[in-house]
Amino acid sequence: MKISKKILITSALCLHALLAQAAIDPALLKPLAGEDPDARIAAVNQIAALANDDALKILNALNTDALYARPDGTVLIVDDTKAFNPATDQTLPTPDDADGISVNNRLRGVVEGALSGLKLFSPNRKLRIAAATDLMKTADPAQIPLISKALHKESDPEIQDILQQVIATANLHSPDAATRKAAVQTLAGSTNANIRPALQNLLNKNPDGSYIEADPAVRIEAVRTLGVLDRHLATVDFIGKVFYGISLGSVLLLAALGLAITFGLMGIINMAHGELLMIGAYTTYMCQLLFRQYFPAALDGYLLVALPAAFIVTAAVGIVLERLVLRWLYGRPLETLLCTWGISLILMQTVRSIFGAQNVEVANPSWMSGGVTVLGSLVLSYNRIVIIFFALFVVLAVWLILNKTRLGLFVRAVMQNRRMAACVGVSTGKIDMMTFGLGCGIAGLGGVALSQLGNVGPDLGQGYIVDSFMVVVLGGVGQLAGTVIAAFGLGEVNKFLEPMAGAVLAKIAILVFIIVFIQKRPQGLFALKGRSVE
Amino acid sequence: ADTIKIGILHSLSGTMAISETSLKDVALMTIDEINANGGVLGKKLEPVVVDPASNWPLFAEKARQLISQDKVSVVFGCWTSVSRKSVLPVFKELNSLLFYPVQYEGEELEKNVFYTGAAPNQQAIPATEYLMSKEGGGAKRFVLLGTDYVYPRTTNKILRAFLHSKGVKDSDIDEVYTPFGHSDYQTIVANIKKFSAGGKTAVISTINGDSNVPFYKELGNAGLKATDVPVVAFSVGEEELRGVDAKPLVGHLAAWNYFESVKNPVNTAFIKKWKAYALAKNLPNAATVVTNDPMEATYVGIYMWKQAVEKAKSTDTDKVIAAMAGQKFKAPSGYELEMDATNHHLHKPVMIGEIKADGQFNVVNKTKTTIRAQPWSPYIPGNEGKQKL
Amino acid sequence: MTTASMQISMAKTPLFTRPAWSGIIVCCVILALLPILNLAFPAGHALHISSYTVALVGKFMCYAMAALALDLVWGYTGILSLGHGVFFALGGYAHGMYLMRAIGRDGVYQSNLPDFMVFLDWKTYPWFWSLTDNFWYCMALVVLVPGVLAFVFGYFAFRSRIKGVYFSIITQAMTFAFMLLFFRNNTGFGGNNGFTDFKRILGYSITAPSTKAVLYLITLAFLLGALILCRWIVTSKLGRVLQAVRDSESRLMFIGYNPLWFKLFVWTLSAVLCGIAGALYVPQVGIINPSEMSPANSIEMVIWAAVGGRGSLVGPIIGAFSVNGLKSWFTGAFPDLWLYALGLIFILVTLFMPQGILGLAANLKNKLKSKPASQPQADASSKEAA
Amino acid sequence: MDTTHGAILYLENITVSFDGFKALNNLNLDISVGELRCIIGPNGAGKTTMMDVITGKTRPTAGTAFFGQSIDLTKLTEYDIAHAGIGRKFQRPTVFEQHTVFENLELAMKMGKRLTVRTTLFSRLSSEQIDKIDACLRLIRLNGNERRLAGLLSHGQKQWLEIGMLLMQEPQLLLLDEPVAGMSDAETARTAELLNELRGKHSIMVVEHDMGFVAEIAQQGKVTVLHEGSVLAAGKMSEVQADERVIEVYLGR
Amino acid sequence: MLNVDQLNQYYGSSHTLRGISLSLEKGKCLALLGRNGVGKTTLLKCLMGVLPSASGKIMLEGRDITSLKPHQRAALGIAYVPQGREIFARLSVEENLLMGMATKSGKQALLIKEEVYELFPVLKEMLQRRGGDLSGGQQQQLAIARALLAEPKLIILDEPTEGIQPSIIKDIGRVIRLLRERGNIGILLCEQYFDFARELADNFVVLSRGEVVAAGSHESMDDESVKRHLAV
Ligand SMILES: Nc1ncnc2c1ncn2[C@@H]1O[C@H](COP(=O)(O)OP(=O)(O)OP(=O)(O)O)[C@@H](O)[C@H]1O
Ligand SMILES: Nc1ncnc2c1ncn2[C@@H]1O[C@H](COP(=O)(O)OP(=O)(O)OP(=O)(O)O)[C@@H](O)[C@H]1O
Ligand SMILES: [Mg+2]
Ligand SMILES: [Mg+2]
Repeated sequence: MKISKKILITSALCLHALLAQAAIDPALLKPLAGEDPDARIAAVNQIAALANDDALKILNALNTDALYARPDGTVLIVDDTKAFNPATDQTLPTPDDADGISVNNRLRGVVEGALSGLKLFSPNRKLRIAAATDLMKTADPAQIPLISKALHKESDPEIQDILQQVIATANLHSPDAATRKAAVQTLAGSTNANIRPALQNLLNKNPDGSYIEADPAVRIEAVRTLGVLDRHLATVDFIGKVFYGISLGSVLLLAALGLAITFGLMGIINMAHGELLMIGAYTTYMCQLLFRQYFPAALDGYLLVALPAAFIVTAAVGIVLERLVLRWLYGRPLETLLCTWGISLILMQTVRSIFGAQNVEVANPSWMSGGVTVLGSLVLSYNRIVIIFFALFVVLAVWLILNKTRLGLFVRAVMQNRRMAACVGVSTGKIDMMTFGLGCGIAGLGGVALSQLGNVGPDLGQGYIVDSFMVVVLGGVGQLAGTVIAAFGLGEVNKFLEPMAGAVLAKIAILVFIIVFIQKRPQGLFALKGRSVE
Repeated sequence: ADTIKIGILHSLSGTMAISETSLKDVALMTIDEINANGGVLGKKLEPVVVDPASNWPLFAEKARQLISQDKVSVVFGCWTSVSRKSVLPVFKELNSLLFYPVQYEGEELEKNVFYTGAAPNQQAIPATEYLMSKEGGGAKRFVLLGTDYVYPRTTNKILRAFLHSKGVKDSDIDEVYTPFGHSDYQTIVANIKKFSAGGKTAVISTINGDSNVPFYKELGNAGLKATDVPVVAFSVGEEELRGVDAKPLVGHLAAWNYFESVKNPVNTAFIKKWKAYALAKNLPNAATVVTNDPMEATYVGIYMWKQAVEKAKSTDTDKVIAAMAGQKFKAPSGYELEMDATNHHLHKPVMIGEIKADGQFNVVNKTKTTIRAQPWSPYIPGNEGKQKL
Repeated sequence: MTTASMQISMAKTPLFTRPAWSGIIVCCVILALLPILNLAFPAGHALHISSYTVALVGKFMCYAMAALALDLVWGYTGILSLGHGVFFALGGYAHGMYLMRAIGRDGVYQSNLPDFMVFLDWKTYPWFWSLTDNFWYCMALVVLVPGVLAFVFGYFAFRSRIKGVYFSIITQAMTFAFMLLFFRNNTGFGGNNGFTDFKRILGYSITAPSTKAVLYLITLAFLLGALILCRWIVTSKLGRVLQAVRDSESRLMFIGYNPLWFKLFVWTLSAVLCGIAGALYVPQVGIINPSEMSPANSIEMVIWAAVGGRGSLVGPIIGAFSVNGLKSWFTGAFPDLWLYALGLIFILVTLFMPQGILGLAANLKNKLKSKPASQPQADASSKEAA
Repeated sequence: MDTTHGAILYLENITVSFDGFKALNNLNLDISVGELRCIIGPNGAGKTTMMDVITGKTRPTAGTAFFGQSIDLTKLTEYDIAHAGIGRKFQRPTVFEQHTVFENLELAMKMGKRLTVRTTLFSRLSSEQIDKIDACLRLIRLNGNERRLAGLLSHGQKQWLEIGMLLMQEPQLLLLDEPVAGMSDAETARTAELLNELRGKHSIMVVEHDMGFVAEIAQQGKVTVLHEGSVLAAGKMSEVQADERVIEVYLGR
Repeated sequence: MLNVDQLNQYYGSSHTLRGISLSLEKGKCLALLGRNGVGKTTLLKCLMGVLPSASGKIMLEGRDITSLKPHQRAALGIAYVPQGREIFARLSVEENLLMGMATKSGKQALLIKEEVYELFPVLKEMLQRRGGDLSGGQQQQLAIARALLAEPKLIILDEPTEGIQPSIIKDIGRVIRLLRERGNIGILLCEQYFDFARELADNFVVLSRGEVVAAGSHESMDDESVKRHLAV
């Protein structure tokens, strides 16, 4: 790590003097292809010190596995079929004997460090922020001159702030007590959890009983700053839990919503519900494959196509099942359990025969990868945020369909009294088909969401079926609002219990909670009261 | 009979199918290959495939069926420890042979079983040593993250003892467990992040099966990169990575005794055969099949058994067991593996790989020679001197 | 005469007719002969029954008993339990504790403690293992543990008037919670590996053919006993009260019955029977572990009962035998395709045999008896009644 | 049971409100031992709700309900109330549809003991009891149908069966909610006869809309008119029928 | 408009309707009489298509509807007030009424006619209450209102007065008379309340054990022979 920092300084200092194209000495490159780790690191540092375009290219290539070497030690930057030789500045077709240079974490760390040092002066604001944040991790007094320099040039207040904190963190180790004290004070405004250990360290004692921080004034300041920081962190922690709970809740909700229709409304104990989720997820996979194959440029948009596709595919599967099998079983709810269990076995095995027993790969589109850091240390990942909003959107749509349309009225009427609905002129067969199709289609949408969080395999549904039933029942069968509240409630309870009890006991506690809760409300959260229930 | 029957006892349905199906296919491929080269003792091998459906009592039933109804000479199968524990009494009672191809927690040694996967000292400990080394990032703090069942618990117990012996304090070790099928890692990842503020941290993951994908996805989205907090896993291999978008995982590690990316002629041939077989048999996703450690272990196991049968000139269980001792085989890992003369485990090399964006591994460290298995971990008290049958 | 003819066709048929009884007796005799044939004739003899078959049938009988227990609560009282696996497993664990103790020092660590405790560093048995080296104490546990759990759980649930799917789901939550609990190594029951590698029972080697035969015959006796017990209950007035609970619990209250105790009685009894089935299962199968408590296992039990025909006592037994028999056969014969076959059978059974296998048999018999009277309306009217 | 004050049922200031809607509003009513009381009143007046309160199905929001001097009905469960001696026929016939007619009657039959698991498990019908059921079957004219499932009966037959069950229960107080709805005139007359026979032996409360029937069974007894949850009028049938308010809200012109 | 010819129906092996024939003209009211359990409800269900008929023919305005499904018959203009009300218990009263117009389309299907509220004022007060919470008589009113809203050509009423207070029975009687007078609707009324039926019916049919044992016009309804069939 030491070397890398020195390089950082030198490289940064040289950066504004980016020299004109100068081919890199092959002797400098050769160790990169070698076996000796220390030599490679040294080479990276030397290359970084060049601080020119080629150096940047090479480091970037190294970081993205695009740097190749030939058996004779020639190093090439390979882009598909073309290879750029930094030693000669020539671009040639990739030779057959070129082999990728492997990078391990240590080397990658060095490369990234070098790159972020270079980036601190980049014109791109995002890159600068990232580089400054990166520096926070390694804040070291040796870096202070460099950072001060960057700070001097920096006009963006946000980045200035970060850099100031980096300096302050580094100054905690300053030999001058006043500087240390000032540093501690500066950090009082920080929201970064990472500085906590360093502050805490000031209060620790040496083995001989003396304080590590000799100056009591600094210690008092440290206690105060720690207090501020801890309060902030506690808030962040709380908000984090709330967010995680909502996020888990929205997953549960999406998993359960289709079931709330097929089971809650139609009374079909749909054990194949999980498999419908799975089909939705596999449809997403197929869409992604198609995009990869035919529209690689628009790959990020595959999800938008996957949503309608999954809805249509699962709804179609549902309609087929309903017409072929389930329509004979209305009024015999318990038989539907047996039947859909059989269907679930068949669907699973079908997927296994077509796609194999292994999971398939569904990648988050780039706009759903990563996350946004809020309040200093809380990362909210994009995919979770998207899914929360998606869940709310789907709920709203379902609610509108069921409560504000004539179709919804017919659906509810048929589910309550099939024979009478037919007598007033509702084609019950059609309504059954559409309702089941809708429920299944919504399960398919749930599957799309799940594919963004977990694995996509033939067993996907099995992991969600029990939870889905719990959510629907806890909310009160046939009560959409209940399902929503139950899902978010379970999510929150889970996420607040987990840090206390660990994931396993939290899960057990949740189950016990459900059992106890149902004692209090034997018809679920949103029980109907009165005569109409009988 | 003019054929020798071989039982294949891997789940083709249920939760374990995801891992075990390809082992069945590799076994069939190997048998085909042996048959094409004249079989064993002049007889063709005849595979008998059954599906124990990830159901442990069914494993015992199927084992009994294979041995007593189908009269197989040997069985290749099982993945989870509990499935092995479930069939053990049957193999003992009927005195038959099982080859078990998967890494496991050790603490077992049975006359009727040959273990061709890794014992903890052939996987977990070298991996931890690597993480602590300069090359591996010099980790000082460790999160031991696992699914709550026997293998992770035992492995972590061994690891904790090992870490203690290396001077790591309990306050620098965090042991976290999740239930089976856990899929929400938000809290855990947030906690890892918090924990890692206290010094260079590495995660040693014994998360089982399907839970890996959500864990890695969460990790990637939370912005924890391998250069910050490397994760080393003992049950993530090439096959598992087929189902993950590997780009966010680049740099995380796995420890095995074999990687597909190992370069040597035996491996090249092995991979080629496997790809050709997958295409010929029209396996699902045949175009993208990969090889992995348990597949290699299955392959090695079948060949070693063949050699032993030829040496013993019989398929009689006791004779084959005797002949197995010291069998050697040039394995796709590039090493000559040897069946230990006394403890029924293979001497294996240990390799550490970093995940690459294409789902393959970049082997960053491997032992010079093969290592003898210690099924009874010296880190568990009371195990001293318990290395033989 | 209209009314008279109605009376015959629509009256309830008695639970077991005379031929049914003779069928049951014949089945029992045949089942009892299996292990005897296994011991009496050497392998290869025409009359030899393989020990594999005997072991298989022994296992099925345990399943059948569980299905029977489930039928008592589901078929007759309308309480659908999706958590009977937990009672089965607890019975099994209770017996398993004894079997583990009976291993003595023959485990791999040659310790007094079971192997899993040794490598978890436990020095002594936790309190709930005390006295488990006594066979009879464990047998009492087999009955008491599932019984008490069911009683307590049922008492609160029935007192709160939890019904229908709400009840089903909390039983599912219960079994799921137990599964997670037993998965933990620290719970003290061997984690996910559970108990295995038993050596002896009451001093007899557990792998000896004669021990197995005896276990088998005991299982058969218990199954028959349970069947007779259940029949006695459902044909008594209590049985009719239970059915009334199923059909209209509230109406029953208005004529002075407190459904709580009736439900609690069958529920607990059913759990106990299930526990006994589990206890008989463990020594025959050689392993008990928490996967028995997985929700899917409990659902499978329900499926045996449904396939055989619920509310008929023998139906679930037939169902357990046929579903498991098919599963055993399919998994060996068509390892890649068996799920299709099994799934299809479940679908066909529901579509074409609403009353399960037993119902189909009864229907066929009726058809043969009264050919001219068979009308297309039969179907419609039955729907109407439902 | 303590009926020293002559009344078997007291309802005092009973109010039942459903989300603000008062189905019963300060209702006061009492019935003496052996009395046959007819209750009439418009649809939705709260007649059925009142029976729900008496039988424990609905808990009143306010007010007290006593059976005899000492039994507080608002504290008891449905089965305790039934056991204490109140039997009820519902407005919509409710019988055990999956049981035969005979079994329906058997289940309802008064056993003298509390109906527990043990007593039912070991109970065997004595020949007297069978005779009793037989007699009842003839009374409700379902003899010949005793082995049919109750669910297969027609609407009117179910009404009769439910009356039969009530009789088997031998309660001290019978609550009959529209016993002759769906019965033909001739059958209505028979039911009236039956009730007249029971008069005096049991206390009876009858709710009906069939004025002819009410007139026949009320004879000189008291008729109570409920309206909007409380008593609108009470008195002899002839008085009530002449009451302007009753004509206005109930009988019509 | 409605012609039933030799209709037979079985429950399992019991012959419930035995060769029933009857006919009803437009603008007329036909009363269906009979003791409990003779098959009146069964016949009406067959007409509505809820139960299949084994043999025989049902014609509506010259069209054979024997094999049509209930919702197709409803679309052809049959409305049904079943015995036991069959309210959609968890729909609000308003939604129940809207269901009555399920065969209509567009705006028409959303507008509940004031007429209905005039006839049954309680319904208006209780529009937002759940159907199942209503009292028995209120439910019966709701069921009748629901059928009227369909503006049918043929209305089938199964004991419509059951559980209804006398003043409203009178109102119902008035409505039926009104409908009859309009002349464009056929009314099939199954009724135990003899006086009520006699007042309204143009013709009558008496069933006994699934057979038509007497039939005739309004005048002959009081005949001894008819009364005998109705007596116990
Ligand atoms: N659960 C409930 N929620 C809301 N309103 C209710 C509920 N139960 C009853 N009601 C209302 O209370 C009033 C009284 O109903 P009740 O059934 O007691 O009337 P009733 O006198 O029996 O009438 P009917 O003669 O029509 O049977 C009715 O207006 C009914 O709509
Ligand atoms: N689902 C059914 N299955 C078998 N028999 C039935 C069924 N429903 C009714 N029955 C029988 O058919 C006969 C006719 O019944 P239906 O309901 O048509 O009588 P109803 O004339 O309407 O009598 P009520 O005046 O009592 O309503 C009755 O004897 C009845 O027991
Ligand atoms: Mg009423
Ligand atoms: Mg009728």
